[in-house]
Parts: sequence; C-alpha cells; structure tokens
Amino acid sequence: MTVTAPGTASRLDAAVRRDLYSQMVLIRTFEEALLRDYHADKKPVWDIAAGLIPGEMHLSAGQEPVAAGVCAHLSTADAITATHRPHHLAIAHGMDLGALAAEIFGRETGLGRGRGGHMHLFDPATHFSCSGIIAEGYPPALGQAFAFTRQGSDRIAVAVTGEGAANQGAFHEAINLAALWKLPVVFVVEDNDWGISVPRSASTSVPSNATRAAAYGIPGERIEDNAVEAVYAAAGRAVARARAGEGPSLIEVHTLRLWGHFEGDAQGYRTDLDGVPDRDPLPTYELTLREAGLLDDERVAAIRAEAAAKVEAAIDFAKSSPVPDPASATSYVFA
Amino acid sequence: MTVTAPGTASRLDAAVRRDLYSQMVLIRTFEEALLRDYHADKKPVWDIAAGLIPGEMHLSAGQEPVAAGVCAHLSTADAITATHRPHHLAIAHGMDLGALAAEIFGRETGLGRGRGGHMHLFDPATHFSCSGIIAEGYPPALGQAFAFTRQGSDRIAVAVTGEGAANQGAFHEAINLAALWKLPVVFVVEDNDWGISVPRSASTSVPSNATRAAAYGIPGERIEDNAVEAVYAAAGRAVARARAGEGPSLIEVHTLRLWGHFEGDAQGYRTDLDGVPDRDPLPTYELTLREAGLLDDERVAAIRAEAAAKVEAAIDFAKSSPVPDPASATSYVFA
Amino acid sequence: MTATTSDTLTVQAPGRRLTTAKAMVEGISQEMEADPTVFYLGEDVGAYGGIFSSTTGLLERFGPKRVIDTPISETAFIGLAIGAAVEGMRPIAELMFVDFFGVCFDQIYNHMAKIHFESGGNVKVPMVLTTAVGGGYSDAAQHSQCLWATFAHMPGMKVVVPSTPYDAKGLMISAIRDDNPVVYMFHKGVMGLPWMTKSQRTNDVVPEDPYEVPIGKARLARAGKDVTVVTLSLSVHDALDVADRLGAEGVLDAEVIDLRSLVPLDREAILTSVARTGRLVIVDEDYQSFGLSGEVVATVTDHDPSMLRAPAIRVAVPDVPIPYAHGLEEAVLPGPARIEAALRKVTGA
Amino acid sequence: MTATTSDTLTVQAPGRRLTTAKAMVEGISQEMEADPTVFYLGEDVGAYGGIFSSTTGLLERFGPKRVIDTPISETAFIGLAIGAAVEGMRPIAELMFVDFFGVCFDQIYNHMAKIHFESGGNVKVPMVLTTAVGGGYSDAAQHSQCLWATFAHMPGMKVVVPSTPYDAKGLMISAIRDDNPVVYMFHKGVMGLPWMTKSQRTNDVVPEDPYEVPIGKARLARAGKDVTVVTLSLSVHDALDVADRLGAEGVLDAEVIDLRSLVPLDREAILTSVARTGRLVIVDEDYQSFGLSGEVVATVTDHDPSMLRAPAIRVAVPDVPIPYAHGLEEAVLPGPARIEAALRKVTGA
Ligand SMILES: Cc1ncc(C[n+]2csc(CCOP(=O)(O)OP(=O)(O)O)c2C)c(N)n1
Ligand SMILES: Cc1ncc(C[n+]2csc(CCOP(=O)(O)OP(=O)(O)O)c2C)c(N)n1
Ligand SMILES: [Mg+2]
Ligand SMILES: [Mg+2]
Repeated sequence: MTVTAPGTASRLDAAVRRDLYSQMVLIRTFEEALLRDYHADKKPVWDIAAGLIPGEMHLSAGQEPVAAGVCAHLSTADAITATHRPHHLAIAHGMDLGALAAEIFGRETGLGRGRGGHMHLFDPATHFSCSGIIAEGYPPALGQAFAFTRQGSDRIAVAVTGEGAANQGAFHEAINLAALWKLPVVFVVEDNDWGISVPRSASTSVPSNATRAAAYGIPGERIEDNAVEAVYAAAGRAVARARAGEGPSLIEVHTLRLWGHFEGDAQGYRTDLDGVPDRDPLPTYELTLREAGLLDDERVAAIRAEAAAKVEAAIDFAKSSPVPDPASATSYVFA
Repeated sequence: MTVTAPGTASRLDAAVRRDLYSQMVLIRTFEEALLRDYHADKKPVWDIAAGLIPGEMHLSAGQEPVAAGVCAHLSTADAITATHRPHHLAIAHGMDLGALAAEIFGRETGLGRGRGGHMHLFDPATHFSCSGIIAEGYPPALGQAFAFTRQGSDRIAVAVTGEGAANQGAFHEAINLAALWKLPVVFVVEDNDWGISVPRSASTSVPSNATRAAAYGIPGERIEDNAVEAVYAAAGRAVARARAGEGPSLIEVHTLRLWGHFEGDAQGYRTDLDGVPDRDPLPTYELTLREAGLLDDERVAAIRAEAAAKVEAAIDFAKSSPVPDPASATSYVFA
Repeated sequence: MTATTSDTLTVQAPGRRLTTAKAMVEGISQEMEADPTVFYLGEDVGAYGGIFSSTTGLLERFGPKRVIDTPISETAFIGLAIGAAVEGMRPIAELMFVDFFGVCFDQIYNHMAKIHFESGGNVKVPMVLTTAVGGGYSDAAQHSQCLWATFAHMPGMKVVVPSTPYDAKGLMISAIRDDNPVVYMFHKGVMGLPWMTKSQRTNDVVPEDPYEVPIGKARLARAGKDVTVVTLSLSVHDALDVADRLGAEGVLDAEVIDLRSLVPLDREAILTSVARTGRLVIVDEDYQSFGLSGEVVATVTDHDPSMLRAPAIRVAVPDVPIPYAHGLEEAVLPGPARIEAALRKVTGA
Repeated sequence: MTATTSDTLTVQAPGRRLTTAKAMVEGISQEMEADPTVFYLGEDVGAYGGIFSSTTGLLERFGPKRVIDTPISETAFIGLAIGAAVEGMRPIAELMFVDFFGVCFDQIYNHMAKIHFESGGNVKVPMVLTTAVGGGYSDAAQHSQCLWATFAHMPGMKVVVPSTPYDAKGLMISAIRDDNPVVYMFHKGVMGLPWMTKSQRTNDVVPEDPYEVPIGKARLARAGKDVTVVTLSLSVHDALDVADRLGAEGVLDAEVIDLRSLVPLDREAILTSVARTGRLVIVDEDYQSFGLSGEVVATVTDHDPSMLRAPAIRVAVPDVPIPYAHGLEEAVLPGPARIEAALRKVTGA
C-alpha cells in the first residue's frame, strides 16, 4: 500500500492540467444546474415527489477530482460502473450531456427513455452503467473486463464505490475474483468520510481501504486531500497495469461530499461542516493552476462559459423533450 | 500476520496433550461409525436418498486438530457457529453424542427432533449452531458475542468456515463488523486445500487468509501442517484476547480433508490424493506423544475403547429412537 | 375470523394525534423502556433517526449502546441480530429499503426464519426486521418495491404491514413481544412524513399507553355491501378514499379490509366479507403475478368458486419494474384511478 | 394458446435416449460450438462436471477458458456474467442450489432482470442462470427448495423448468439464444442421475440435432377429460404416474399440463384445458402460499370463476421448511399419495 501526498504527483503537461480543471468545472456546472432545478419547484413545502426532477438526488459536487483524474486515462471504449452518485463519472467519461439530463428529467429522450432515473444510467456508447445498490456495481465491471479481454482488446473497466460500500460483501468478492483472474479492472473507492450519516470511523475497521488491497495481493494506493493530480497519476499507473494484462489495482481517494447525502438532507449529524468550504477542490485547484501561470481570469471565464453553455443546452434539451407516454409504461420489460 | 510452524508450539502440559489426542480419537471414531452406517444400506446401487442416513454427508475426518485445539479453550457457555462439516466441532465442544447421532439419523430424540439434519445442528446447551450456507455462519456468531458482552460475561463466540468460504461476502462483512465493535469472536478458517473440487489456488487470490486480517486491523495467524498443538497455542491467544475485550482474531489452519467432500464424492479431480494417508493427523500426533512417552499401547487402547463405547452408545441410542410422526411434519414453523 | 372494527372506532375518537412514524417510534420506545434486551440497529438509525423517521429520538433517549448505527453490511448486522436473539435478546434490525434484501436474504430466510424449525422448536429467534417499502415518489426500480409476497412466501417469519398510526404502534409492540421473527414493513407513504404525505390518515389518534394489535387479524377499515376490497399498507388509504367518494356519490358501497399482515393471513376475514358481497377487488402495490393478489383470489375460490359473482380484479403492479418518470410510475402503481375503475367494473356500476 | 402435444409424440418415437442431464449438456455443447461468445461458469462445473452433472464433459471439450470454475462468490461471478452479457457475450452462470440465492439475489433481480428495462431497451442482458432445485432426498431445509415463484414474481427474467430430456435440451438452446435473461431451473430428480433417479422418463429419446423448445408454451403431457392437473418439473412425472394408474383403473381421466416455464406463463393452455374439464389440481413443489399455485387458480377464476365446477386443489409444500427426516419430508412434498387424494377429491371419484 502506498500513500500519495499531493506534492509527490509528477509534473504534468499544461494541457492535461487545464483539461483536468475544465472537466471539474463542467461537472460542477452540471451539478449546480441540477441543484437549482431540483429545488426550483419544490417550494414552499419540500415534497420529494414533486417538481420537474422528483425522487432522490445524490449530487457529486466535491468529488470532481476522482472523476477527472481517473477518466482522463480512459476512452469511451472503456467501461465504468458507478454508484447512486454517478454524474461526475458519467460526465468525465464523455456521456452525452443531453441524454444524461433528459434521463434525470424523466424524458423519452433520456438514456433510458425516462425509465431509469439518475441512479440507473446505462449508456452503450460509453459503456457506462451505475446502480443504486451499494457495492453491487463492482461485479458487473468484472464481466465487462472479462469480455474485453476475450475480445482481444486492451480495453478496461473501472469500478467505483464509496468508502461506506467497501464494507459490503460484493466489494470483497469482486476484488478477490478480479485479482484471481487478473482481470483488467481498476477499483476506485471514493472516501468522502460519510456513508449518509455514518462517519467512516463507525463503518470501517481500518483507516485506509488501500490496506485492503493486500488481502487480494494487488497494489493499493490512497490519495489524500482530494488531489486531482495525484489521482491522475495513480489512475495512470493502475490503468496501465490493467491494460498490460497485469490485473487489477485499488485506489482510494480521500475526497469531499460538498453537499448533503441527497438533496433534502439537513446534515444535522455532520460534525465536519465548518471545514467544508475550505476543502472545495475547485477553487483550490484553480488557485494552483493560476499560481502555475496556467490559468488567468480570462481563461477561467472562458472555461466556465463553455461549461455553462454545454450544460444549459443539455438542460434545455431535457426540459423541451417529451415525457414518456403512460400507455408505454409496461414496455421494455423484455427484449 | 504470523505463521506458526509446529516446532515453535510451546511445551504443553502432558494432560493437555493427552486430552487433545483423546478428543481427536473420539471425533474420528464417530466419523468412522457414520461412514460405516451411511454406506451400509446404500448398496449395491448408491442412492443418496436411501438408507438409515439419507442426504448429503460431509465428514470431518482429518480436521480433528482444528476442533481439538480450539475447543480446548472453551466451555459449553461459549458459542460456536460451524459449517456444513460440523461434527468435529460439535463433539469437541461437548455436544451430547446421543442427541447429535439421533439428529443425523433423523430421529425424534435428535437435537432438532429430526427436522434439521447433519448440517443444521442447534444446541442451546452448548450454544452450538451450524449452517449449510457457505460463510453465513459467521454473522450470527457476532450476535452471540454481542449478547454475551451485554450480559456482562466474558463468554466468547468462535466462528468457523472453510478456506473456500473465505471468498464469500459474509466473511468480509462479519470480520469488519466484529473488528469495528471489538466483539469477542475468534474467526477460524479451516484450509483443507479444497472447496469441493476447486483447489485453493483457483479460489483465493492470496496464499494465506491470515493476510486478510490486516484488512480489518486484527491479528491473523496461520498454522501449517495441521499441527494440533500449534492450533491450541494460537487459539489460546485469540480466546484470551477475546475474553479480555480486545476484540476478534483470525486463525487459519492448514488442515486436511481426509475423505471426499461428501460421501459419494469420487474425488477424480483430486491431484493430491497420493500424499493424503501420510498427512493423517491422528497417527502423526499419536507418534509424537508416544515418542514423548505420553502414550503407549495400553493407553492408546484404553482411549480408543472409551471412544468406541461412547460412540456406539450414541449410535445405538439414535437407531433405537423413534422416527418423527409424519403427522407432525408441519409443526415447529412458529413458536 | 371476522375482521375487527374496534380500531376504526378508536381512531375516530378524539385524542392525541401522532404520525405513523412517531407512533412506531413510541411503540419501540416503550418496549425498550420495559425490556432491556431490546435494541435497534441499522444504517442511519442513530443521529439521522432513520431515513424515513423510523427511529427519530431513540438515540437521544437510549444512547448509542441500544440504538446503533451499522456499516453498510446487511448480512453482518442482520446475522448479528439473529445471534443475539438466539441468546435471549430482542433485537430490531432495520433493512433501510426492502429493495436491498437481495444482499442479505440468506440470513433472513435461511437463518432467521428457519432456525426455530430446524431446531425442532428448541431455539427461538425473537427479533423484528423493519424495512421501508413502496413507491410513488420517483425513486425508480431499485428503491420503490413492496416485495412483501416474497417474504411471505418463505415459511417461518411473520409479516406485518401497518397502514395507520394506531396499527403502527400496536403491531410494533406485538412484533417485539412475539417469540418469532417478525418482518415489519412500513410504507414510506404511510409514515406521515412532511415531505412525503400521501394521506391525512397518516396523522391520527394513538393511545399513549402501550397496547398490542394482534398479528394475524385483519381490520375492517370500511364496512360495505357491494364489493370487498382486500388491501394493505398505503393502498388502504387510496381504497378508502375511492370507496368513500363512490359511496357518497351513491355509486357503490365498498367494504375495505386492511390485511395488516400477510403471515398469518386472515383468510377468514376475507371469506366472511366476500361471502356477503360476492365481489372482490385486491389492491396490492407488489408485483401482480405469483404474489399476494393471486393468493387472495385463491383463498376465496379454494373455499368455493361460486362465492364470486364476477371475476375478482387484481389491481397490482403489472409485472414491470417501477419506472422512474412520474407519469410512468403512476400508470403502474395501484392508485385511485385504477381502483375506481376496478370497483366500477366488478360491480357493473 | 393450447398446449402443444408434439413433444409427447416425439418422445414415444424410437431413437437415441439420453438422460436429462446429458440432454442439457448436449444443448449447451451445441450452442458453445456454434457461438464462441457462450461460456459456462460456476462452482464445480469444470473437472467435477457439476454436482448434478449439468456440465459433464464440457471442460474436456471446451477447455478452462470457456468452462470455468469460480470461487464461492456468487455475487461476484453472477455479476461478472451480467457485465459480460452487456458487452455481447452469452454467459451461462450456475447457482449450484437455488437455495443459495439469498447471497446473490441482488445481482439477479436488481441487475440482471432490470437493466433492460432501466435502459429503456438500450441494453440487453442475454444470459442464462442455471440452478438446481427440489428435494426428496433428505437434503433438508437449506438444500431442497424450488423457489421458482420467487424468481417468477420479479419482472424481467424468464423462468424455465424442464421436466424431460427433450425439453431440457430444447429449452436450454432457446434460453441461450434468447436476448433476455433466462433462469433455467433443473430439478435434481429429473436429471436422470444414477444416484437419484425419480422417474424412468428422465432417460428418454432426444434428437441429435439442435432444436428449440419455445419458451412460454406449456406441454400437454397427458390428455384427459375429468380434471386438469397443472404442474411442472419433477411433479410432472408423479402426476403422470398417478394419472396413468387411475386412468388404467378406470377411476378418472386426468389431463396433465407441464408448464415448462413460469415466465411467460402459458395462461391460455391452462384456461383451454380447464374450460374442458371444469376441475383443477395444481401440483407444485414450491411453498404453497403467495406462489405459483395461487397464481394458477387466479388465472382461471380471473377469467371466469364458474369454470371451476369444484374448488381447485393445491398440492404444494404446506408453508413449512423442508424437514430432514425422510418421513417428514415425504409428508410435505407433493408426492403421488397427495396427488391421488387430490384427484379423487376434486372429481369425487
Ligand atoms: C445494499 C445497500 N444498502 C444500503 C443502501 C442505502 N444507501 C444508499 S447510499 C448509502 C451510503 C453510501 O455511502 P458511500 O458508499 O460512502 O457512498 P457516498 O454516498 O458517500 O457517495 C446507503 C447506506 C443501498 N443503496 N444499498
Ligand atoms: C453460498 C453457498 N454457495 C455454495 C455452496 C455449496 N457448497 C457447499 S460446501 C462447498 C465448498 C466449501 O468449501 P470450504 O469452505 O473450503 O469448506 P470445506 O467443504 O472444504 O470444509 C460449496 C461450494 C453453499 N453451501 N453455499
Ligand atoms: Mg461515502
Ligand atoms: Mg475447504
């Protein structure tokens, strides 16, 4: 097991660094737009079933470094299996923003024609999927990796869960099997300190899930401080190893849940709220790049404007798309 | 993680050593009697449903060192949860042999009135239980340990599985939770090299499950060579730690499946059969104690005779007990 | 036996009102007070108070040794509850959503439910498994199911499904005191949560003292003569709303039976009512096929097919996963529109 | 539609005979030959050849890259099959005993069965999940269940249950070629194993060439006029034995329908037959309540309760875990004695 502190990340290419930043901005812009639209029509009394976006909404703000750092090494031919909190990964992996937004708004033009919803995004174009069941996204990633290998390609699968999920049986079974069969999988744990209201200390018997890699004889690495460049570096090693046929790796990133577990979560249980704003990775990384001379006001404005344009186009597309016909409610059970 | 070789076991009291041996003899005598009676009336064509003992039969011959070494530290107030292969542990833990045999013969006088069968032994007197579902015996042990602690006692629970079971999700979840809550549990893995026909190398990504203890921050120890005294020593440490409120430990014993996975298993897949007879722990340990001057022909004969008498009395009791009345087949679903 | 009417009367009397969630918590709380072996464990049941307020205030009152947050390890902590129950405690374990049962069902149906039988009655497993069920708020295919028939199909566990605050408390107390494993399935929509209120009846009169509602007796939620509606959980309220409206309009007079439990199933209450009305509608938020609705129909016709003057109608989820989009979900759930159509059709009204 | 009789004819013709297990393996083998994306994985499916001979000879023929022993990690390897199916392969995953579904059902019903729907039809999961079911040989409460109703209750997976060698091969080929997830449940007692032979019909004529048995069409196993027996899997043979004997004795003439699949359920075949006989017995080795037997009854009475001239009789496991002791197990399984009693009672013979 290795612990990588931010300082040790190797010097990166300027373009890569700006791309990491741009990706993070795009994700945040999307999540802020959802935040706005999710709550817009749920006032004055908050009713989870009401509004243009009903149901549970798990936003990923704060966790952009994981998505940006990992997905930078992937093409859309590689697979990702994500969790109930999937948007950052979907976006960084290149999912069509319009189809994503339309699914979240429950429209016929959505990825799943409005059947799936935000926890059930299935995109054949980017080999992306997610699941609302904790840790149960890990096993299917093995099968994608297995198929890729059998097809003779060097495509890989990335499987992501939260730190809370790492105590679920599927986590253990999937890593053992992937290690045993040397499948090209990169296992990622997003440690945002919380599993809903349960702090990591009340769920996990060891300080780092990277330690657990030893239980499977695979490399394990923990990235502290939500450091996107360190994530990028670690993911680069893990992806290369997987593509080379050397088997899986485990990467845990100490990241940040900037907002509630889901929208509507008052976070009364949360003891670490005070420090949260200072830990927001977006201004932090922006500052780093400004200090390195890679960003200035103008570039930042341009990146933000581009992200805003893309996101608003996607949301407009979603909102102007038709809702599914209730008469088709029983369709698509079988092929 | 520690690997304990047989030679490093501390010198034990002569009485303890003879008891270990006697216990192993008693277990083997019981299993040999079952072997005889299981097959006695299934000839000439073997039909699993036929005979006085129908159904699957998983015998534990070869694994006596685990039961003898661990149970020597327990009283019947401590709990054990075992597997589909439970007899050695039941016997070493002091279960009434008659009630055990009667259950295996499906009699009304059996532990479960003939409802349970040999994979489902529940004994309130010795807090013993087992399950035919792989690794699913681990979690209930946590609850027994939890209750004992709440009751203010220093009683503990021992949870046992095979090495194959260590790749099942329940294994991971249970150890994490026990470690997190410092529950007085001793986790035991019986590594007999095989999970039915699947060798350990085809199921487990690491050479020793003791390694996996590190994934939970608890002590892990592997005992090689089926060495009963080393098991005794390691279990002593783990039990003491649990009783002292310091939490769980994991012990893996490299043991031996002397016979088939279940009776009727032709073991055609088994590549290690040649070496098996030499690895039988019973003659090996007997020789050790003879060389140490603790056993001679007379003592051995006496120990065997005592075991035979006990076992035959139990089997006689079982065979002469009534079968359950079919009219009561739907009883005991609810209390 | 005939469904009891007493509780309908009770809830119409004046008195202190509680939401279903608070009534449930009061039941737990009074039993925890009375019996030190009772404890509650699950995910987010401590400081959070339960995602659907099933444990609000319990941590503050009983402390972290008796109201315990667990890791997301359902197999481990439900198994822990089983072991503790075997050793004489009375645990309540919460499976946050019933939809998650697939990660831990082995402990539930192969252990919790079978140990008593396998031990020939020598070992009891007195525990409660609480779990949130149901949809209607766009939580999609993995968080909206009822699945009660799946639990009820497996022998060895009782299955209760309160629909009102009164029953929520009384059934909880009965469940905790029961020497058998009891699965207590609360629909999110009956909890009376401000952010998911599906019926005014989810805030109602609840006696302050502890009391039991017997497990296995259906409740006559509305007396009527034209048709029997057999239902449970949130659908009781939809059925009552429709029945009251159609009754007031003089269209038809429906009798509504709230099953309250699937195991035991009060078959006598169903038979007694259908014997009078001759017509049967089942309203069931679980999947239609191989479940509760067929069992209720068969209960009647196994007795006497000629009791039904018209084919029974099953208003259930038409064997489709619960869709996310609001309009699709509404189309598959057994809401008021589908109930009304069924009542009109079966009575010819 | 009306149950097809052709297969009954086929199996009476002379020809090569195979056990059900060998017929199943032949179906797998021919598809593996024809389609390189088909592979088989599970516990002891390699050198052992499957505990119930579901894969005998496949490893020797196709090697360890396509016939793969797994660790005892059902969630992991069934999930792996799902992911591989999503990427265009056609995996067959074996759950050794259906009784173990509780450790891995989340992958099965929340993933395998729902992905197609959740993706709005954009992602297919063409895989087969094979599993051994059933009791009758004292394997007790955790290794003797059928549980098919539990799978069939969940939308999104087909559920097939062969009873003969002919169907075992044809349904396997259909299952592998199907673009949907198909659960293939083989009763240990129909496999024709020398050590567990329950019926002579489990060794029968099987065509050598590949062929499909359509999923969703029941089979008319025996034509008769007095009563319809709806059944499946091993119970088909018990029902036929009883029907043949009572027919020969001139007591009554029973029609026997082998459902072959629960999903889709061939409701038309049931209705057509009961419309003629007016009497119905369901023989089902699964638990009685909230399962298949009630669904079959309701299928008839939902159509027209007056079709039944007498109440239907359900011969199923009476909501009790399967007991170990031989006499107890025999008492709860739907064997010949209980079938005969039901047939006599329902016909008044
Ligand atoms: C098997 C299962 N158990 C419980 C839940 C409910 N649940 C949803 S998210 C969550 C917390 C997850 O924590 P973590 O894995 O750390 O992910 P995060 O939400 O922090 O991103 C829980 C308990 C679930 N979806 N699945
Ligand atoms: C969840 C589950 N999967 C599969 C099985 C079938 N099975 C019974 S014993 C066994 C092998 C167990 O191997 P191991 O844990 O090493 O124990 P051993 O038999 O060697 O004592 C298997 C696969 C089961 N009982 N439960
Ligand atoms: Mg987290
Ligand atoms: Mg083993």
